[in-house]
Amino acid sequence: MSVSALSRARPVIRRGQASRFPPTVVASFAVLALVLLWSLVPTLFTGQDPARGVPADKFLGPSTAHWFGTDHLGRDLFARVVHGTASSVTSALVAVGIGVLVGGLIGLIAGFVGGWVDAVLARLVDVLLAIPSFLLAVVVVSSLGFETINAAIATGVSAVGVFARVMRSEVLKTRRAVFVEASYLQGGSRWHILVRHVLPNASRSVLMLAVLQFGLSILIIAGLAFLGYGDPPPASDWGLLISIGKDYPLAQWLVYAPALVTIATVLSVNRISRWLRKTD
Amino acid sequence: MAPQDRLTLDRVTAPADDALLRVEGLSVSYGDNQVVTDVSFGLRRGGSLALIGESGSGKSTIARAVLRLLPEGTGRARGLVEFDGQDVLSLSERRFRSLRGRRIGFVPQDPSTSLNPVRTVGSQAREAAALLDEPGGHRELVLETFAQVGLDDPRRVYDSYPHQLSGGMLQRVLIGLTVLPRPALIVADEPTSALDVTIQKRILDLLSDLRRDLDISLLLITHDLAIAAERADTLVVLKDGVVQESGGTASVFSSPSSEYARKLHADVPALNPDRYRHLRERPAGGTGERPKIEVGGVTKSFTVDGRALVAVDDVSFTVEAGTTHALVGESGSGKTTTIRLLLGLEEPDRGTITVAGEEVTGRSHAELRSIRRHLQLVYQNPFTSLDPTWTVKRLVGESLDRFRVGTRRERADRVREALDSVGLGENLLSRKPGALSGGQRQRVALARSLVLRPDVIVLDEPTSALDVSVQAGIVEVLLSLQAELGLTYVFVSHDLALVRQLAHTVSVMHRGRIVESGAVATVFDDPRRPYTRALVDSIPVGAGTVSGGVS
Amino acid sequence: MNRDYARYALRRVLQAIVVILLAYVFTFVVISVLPGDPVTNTLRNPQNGFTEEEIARIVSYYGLDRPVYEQLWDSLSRLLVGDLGISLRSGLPVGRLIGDVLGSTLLLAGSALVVALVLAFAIGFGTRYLPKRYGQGLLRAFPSLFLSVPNFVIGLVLINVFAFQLGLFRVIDSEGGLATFFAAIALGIPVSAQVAEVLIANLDHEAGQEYASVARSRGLGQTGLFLRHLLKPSALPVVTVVALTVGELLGGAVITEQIFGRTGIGSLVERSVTTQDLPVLQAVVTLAAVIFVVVNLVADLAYPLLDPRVRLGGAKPRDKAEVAR
Amino acid sequence: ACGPGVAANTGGSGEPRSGGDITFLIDSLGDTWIPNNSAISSFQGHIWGHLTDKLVYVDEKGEVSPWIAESWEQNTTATEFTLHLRKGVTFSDKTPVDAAAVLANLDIWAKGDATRGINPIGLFPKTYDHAEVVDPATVKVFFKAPTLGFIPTLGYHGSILVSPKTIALPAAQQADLANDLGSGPFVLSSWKEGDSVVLKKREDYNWAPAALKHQGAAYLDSITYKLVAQPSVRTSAVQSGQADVAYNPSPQELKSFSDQGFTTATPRYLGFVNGFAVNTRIAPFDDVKVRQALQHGIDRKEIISTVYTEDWLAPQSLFQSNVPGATDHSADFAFDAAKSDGLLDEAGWVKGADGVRAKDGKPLELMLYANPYLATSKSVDELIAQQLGKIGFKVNIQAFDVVTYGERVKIGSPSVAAYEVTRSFIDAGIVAGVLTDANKGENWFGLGQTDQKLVQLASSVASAESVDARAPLLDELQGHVLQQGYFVPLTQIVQRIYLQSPKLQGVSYNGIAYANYYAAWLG
Ligand SMILES: Nc1ncnc2c1ncn2[C@@H]1O[C@H](COP(=O)(O)OP(=O)(O)OP(=O)(O)O)[C@@H](O)[C@H]1O
Ligand SMILES: Nc1ncnc2c1ncn2[C@@H]1O[C@H](COP(=O)(O)OP(=O)(O)OP(=O)(O)O)[C@@H](O)[C@H]1O
Ligand SMILES: [Mg+2]
Ligand SMILES: [Mg+2]
Repeated sequence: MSVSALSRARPVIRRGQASRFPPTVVASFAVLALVLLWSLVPTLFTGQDPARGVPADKFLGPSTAHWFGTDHLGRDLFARVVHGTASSVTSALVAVGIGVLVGGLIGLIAGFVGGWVDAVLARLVDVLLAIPSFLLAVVVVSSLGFETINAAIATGVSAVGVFARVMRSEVLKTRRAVFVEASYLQGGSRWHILVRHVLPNASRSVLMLAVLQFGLSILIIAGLAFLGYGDPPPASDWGLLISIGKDYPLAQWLVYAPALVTIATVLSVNRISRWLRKTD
Repeated sequence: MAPQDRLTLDRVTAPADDALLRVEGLSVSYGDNQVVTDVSFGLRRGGSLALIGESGSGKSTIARAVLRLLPEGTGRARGLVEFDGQDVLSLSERRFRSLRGRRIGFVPQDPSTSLNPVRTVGSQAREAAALLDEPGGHRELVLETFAQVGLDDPRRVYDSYPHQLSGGMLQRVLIGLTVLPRPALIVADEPTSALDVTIQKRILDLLSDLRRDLDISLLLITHDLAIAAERADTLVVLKDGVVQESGGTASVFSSPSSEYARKLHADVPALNPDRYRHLRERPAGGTGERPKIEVGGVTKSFTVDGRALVAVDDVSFTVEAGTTHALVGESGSGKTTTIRLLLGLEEPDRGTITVAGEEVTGRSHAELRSIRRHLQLVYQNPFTSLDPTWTVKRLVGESLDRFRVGTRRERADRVREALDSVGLGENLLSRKPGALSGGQRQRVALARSLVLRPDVIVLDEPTSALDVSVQAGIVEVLLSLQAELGLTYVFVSHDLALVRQLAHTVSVMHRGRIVESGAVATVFDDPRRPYTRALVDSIPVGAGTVSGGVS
Repeated sequence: MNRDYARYALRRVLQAIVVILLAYVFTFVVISVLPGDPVTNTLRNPQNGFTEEEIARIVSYYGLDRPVYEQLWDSLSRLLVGDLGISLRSGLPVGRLIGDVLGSTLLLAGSALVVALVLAFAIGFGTRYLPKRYGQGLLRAFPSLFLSVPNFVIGLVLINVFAFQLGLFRVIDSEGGLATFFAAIALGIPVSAQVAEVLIANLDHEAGQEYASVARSRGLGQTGLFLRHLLKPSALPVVTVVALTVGELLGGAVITEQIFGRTGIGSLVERSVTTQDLPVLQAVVTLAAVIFVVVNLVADLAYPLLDPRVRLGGAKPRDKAEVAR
Repeated sequence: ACGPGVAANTGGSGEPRSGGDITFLIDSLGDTWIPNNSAISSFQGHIWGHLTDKLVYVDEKGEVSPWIAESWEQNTTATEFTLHLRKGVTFSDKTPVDAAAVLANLDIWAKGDATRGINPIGLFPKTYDHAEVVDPATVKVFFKAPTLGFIPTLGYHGSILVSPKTIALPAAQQADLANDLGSGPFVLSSWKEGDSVVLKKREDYNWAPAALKHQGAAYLDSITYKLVAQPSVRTSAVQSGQADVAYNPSPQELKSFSDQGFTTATPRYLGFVNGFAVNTRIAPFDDVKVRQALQHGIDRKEIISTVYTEDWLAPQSLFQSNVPGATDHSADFAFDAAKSDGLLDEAGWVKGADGVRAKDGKPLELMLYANPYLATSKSVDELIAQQLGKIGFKVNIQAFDVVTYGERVKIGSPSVAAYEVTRSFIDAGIVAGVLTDANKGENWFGLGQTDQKLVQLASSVASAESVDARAPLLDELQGHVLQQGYFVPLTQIVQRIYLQSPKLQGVSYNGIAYANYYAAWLG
């Protein structure tokens, strides 16, 4: 037994570290807070109607009246971005939720039950992993139909494999942990150990992955929207906005404004995920 | 061994002009966190100096400051570090590099992580040989050095990857690499604490011999006062990055002037074999009764890489109620496997085990469960044996909840009681393990095993991950609980000095077999087997020469 | 060791075959959930004004009127003799369709991988070399940034700037050198982020290892340390990560190929998906799975040979790569 | 040579000259190259138009003129036609385009070959009985009933003449464009599925239709059709000089391109205007007042100025105005929101607080299915949603991919109240087969044969034996359909939009709006 391994694991009792938020993390939280508010109370941020515009005012560049300019039907792009937030955010959440729940459950059962159950589930997960996730998403969404929610489901399905694998390896790791054996010696049943020890410990990495996956899902769903798998008009998810905007190269802001909002959001999510990983 | 060293013990600290290394007012901080404050000491040419202190006291930090290996960006050193008349801290990186390796060598603590795992030992050794500026023949030079540090098959070592060698061999390699360029100073940071007891002594002897033969000065870092006293002529005692005391070994050792040094001295088991005699030697109760634990002819083998490996081979011993039985032996000798069999965590291939008259082997899960109420285990490593997501309260109370003992209130009371008995306050109840020190964690683990009021507790190296002073605290708790509640302990350790302090009877294990057993005093004072003798010999003897004055 | 390795290799190969067959069935099931196929669709277009009887005859020519499980069984048994069937959309043999485009996608994915590796190693090297306070922080933010930009935005910007503003390449000549290079950048950037993240994490981890300090204490400088000690152990897990990103490269090709006007597996998928051209989709998705599985199989089988620490078990390298995700 | 909607070719500098290669960026190359199966695709027609010839030429005004058929006769009841073929015409493998070849083509167009997976071509008269070779240059065609539309149909984009050798091949081989031999002014140089088709000129070509005003080989050496899916990439490539023609740019950007000196062309095909066929079986559209409110509630000017340009024309009837026989009925559906409001009030639909009208607790709802074949359809539908919203409709929009659209959005389906029509034809006689369910008609309005007047008008149009006799019937039919609110016209449709380099001149457009580069040259 190497003593050094232990001394390295010595508890670094963090002094005052909780209060030390790097400025970029603060900024990321601010961005996410704004995005959250946009999705909950869009009307607080814009008085304009995202679906109805003044056709005569089409293709106006960004100005004080229209922060992000207007689109091909004279609608205020900022209003469309703000009102599209809820759909973008919830669809990413749905995708992550499917990944976490389905993938997590598969990984949990595979890791904890083991044996042939594990072998069967492992092949299933291998299949999900082997099909490139974007291809999988495209195939699934095409069989479900053109809707943002379907794109979200497809994205979630394509993430199931990753979650299952992480969950399984975490469960296996935790199951072999000394403290699990200790609990067994304390009279803990399998169920008790699964629910009280294995799950909470294993879910940490899964949650961190979930944060990362949230950002990734926004991008994948936007990618699907780019290919045309999004809600019908007048929906204004960010991906749809970029996808519509790209057809009007003379009005570049139609692409750049929603793209920047998307990038800022995903960047913030990634920053926070990295920060969580570090502080853990 | 090495009698010259002992003769030089009383030499006074070197005069300044003869100093090879001079540290003056050194302070080191990591970020805003200052961990070493105003440290000064000097090491004369050819001399040896030991830095001692508990974990986290800043010993390694000082070593790194001297070697300028502090982590870039965060670590910052102020003050004066003078090597051979040159101010080390103000040298440019390029100028200092010519000193590193060539003039100042470094022997790290854990040999298993100190060589690049994906390169062969030889290829890394050639890097050291290249420092000698002698053209060609690096390979021969390396092989020669390997032979010099006592490696039996230098060629095999040369072609091996680090993971293919044992810890002792790796440490020899590292020492070889360090002495190869003939440095003037070797900094050794706990060079043996990751190794087996029997190997520790051999490595320290090797260092001493090389030092003498090659006239190298030694800056030795250790947390073991006994080792320091044996191997160094000057001692510097550190606590929280501040020097508590320094001076010639004899004076610091025999008449420590600071409170801390005195306590340090008292806590080292090797220096105080009889410290707990009063607690241990109570009227031996229960003679004539059936022994609490009976292990008879137990054998267990594992299949490793297709081959059978007999981890425990025909092991038998008995433990009387209210006494402590120790299992000692080097790493891999089968100690842990034996106690896992005892707890019913593994099924033996052969043999019987009874605890309090009940057969452990061949029982169902439910039956085992009832036995376990009387039989608890404390693990070696408190950093892995406590669920990091649980609070202390839940951790300690888990078995009460599982066995549905009493009402909610009674359970809470018993948790508090158990924590109290291991010397922990209620203020820790809602903390998670991450917010506890190692000693506190091991006490929590102990409280967890006590809360069901078992009569047998099995302890697997419960203090090997802890500092001596923390260890002393735990040992004291263990012994007073035994005296109070009449508990029976099975105590696994490789630290013979510790075993001598607290056990009544002992079994010495070697390659899965018990080679010798009996009362502690008998086995230790008059070892019959050479293996036992080697184990006993490896207890640092620095104690023997000077401790007389203390006790 | 050798017999163990052989057994391990055999097991992995068998698993891979099972996975590929399952992927084939899986795709079939997913696609046939929704009724509809290109043949019937064309026939039913009211503009054609075909009669039911005319439609039924053609549909039965393609065997589309038979139960799903029979169709699956047929296509599976054809697959086993190497026949991928006929595209319902174009009427061309699926094997030929794929053969026509595979080279282009492999070229694109290969170039993207090279771009990604060069970028990632440049970033990794930079984080070791640039002084802490200067470019390093920025450099470390690169992977995050790369991972946050939708790759179609990268593609649109690259085309706009390099093809139309600067005229460096022609979109018409989509398979040309520079056109491929820029498409590879668009596809490679998100991948480079993943590789760079793992590389940086490993470099940091290795640099913090005891052996790095010990090597420095032997007088090694920064460059020596990086090249001799840090690079190999940090780069080894990259093998696994790179194998895992193959999926990303093939999947990302759908969008990249569309933007850069290339033909390839991606654009074939896109066309087949919108027309529900089952035989092609099945073949392409299975092919992607085969590529992924084979590449990962090779990586997993090679890893124990590359990294002396890993004995067997197979799980090791993946776990290491997990850091990235 | 610019017809309606085609912006004048600038300059017209100098004489045509030979040589040069052009690149045509297209958004899709369609699905299959099996000649018959690709007949209705809007993409392959570009390539077929250069690889193959047709028996007759139909220009953008719908006028039919001779091509491979030098002349033709028909009997008085329009059931027998005699085609006299031009001599010396050969397929690219030098085999003659003779009566036997034409017969083989007519048969496969009409019947297809189900045993080999070959479809019949759409819209080929179902009344076809058989054809006979009279002599190597004469074919006689027999119909079971009067078929006035036969001759114009021969100029339709599906009626391409391919070599009998090609026709004899199985589907999988016909699907390889290299096996599809025609007699056109260009031959295949190379092709790559889903990527590009390269055509090179045929030096010995010498049988162009007189209407194209050029004989002999084409001026251009080659035409490259290259698939570029992104509209903005197509236009930017032409703008930056990397390509010569971009197909289907976004209409809203056309103006800025022509301002920059580029040529834009928006030829209109012969056919129905873009509009909705209303299913009268679905409430509340069973009420004529609601249908009329729909017609008057749509501001076509706003659609044209917002989504299109002034090159688009407001509809005058349910036919494009270049269709022979189309007459002006625009007053019947002119935009008048007040009138719509009045009609809805009369019909008992009451406006609620949210501006949506309701009756018996049911809101006045309309679902529009965006047409996947028309890039601007979503924008138009969004605009219509706004406009109808003002008069109290609640309009939802649904979008599907091509296949799903085909599955879900069918004429007469109980969920599709307004079916968006985008359909070209060569002869207005087609209406007889779509408006009612008589003779297995498509029954666009869900009327069956309940509207006696419609049934009677349609059948007399179908059985008319001469164009002149048919004209007044057609006029009356258009009036009836529009007055009853069965059909809601939106705009005259331009399904093919071209943005091209000013250097490219002499381009012509046929009756189905395909650009023909046979007589084009680079200036
Ligand atoms: N890289 C680092 N960054 C920040 N703090 C550090 C770092 N290394 C050590 N410390 C802190 O500095 C203090 C002194 O550590 P150091 O390693 O010098 O102690 P030590 O006496 O060598 O302990 P041990 O006996 O456990 O090796 C400790 O509190 C430790 O947590
Ligand atoms: N589950 C197992 N499977 C295979 N081999 C095992 C297993 N457990 C122990 N062994 C082997 O049995 C031998 C005895 O191991 P054991 O852990 O009992 O030694 P130990 O005396 O406790 O050593 P240490 O002081 O290092 O803890 C070792 O060689 C070990 O590798
Ligand atoms: Mg240390
Ligand atoms: Mg052990």
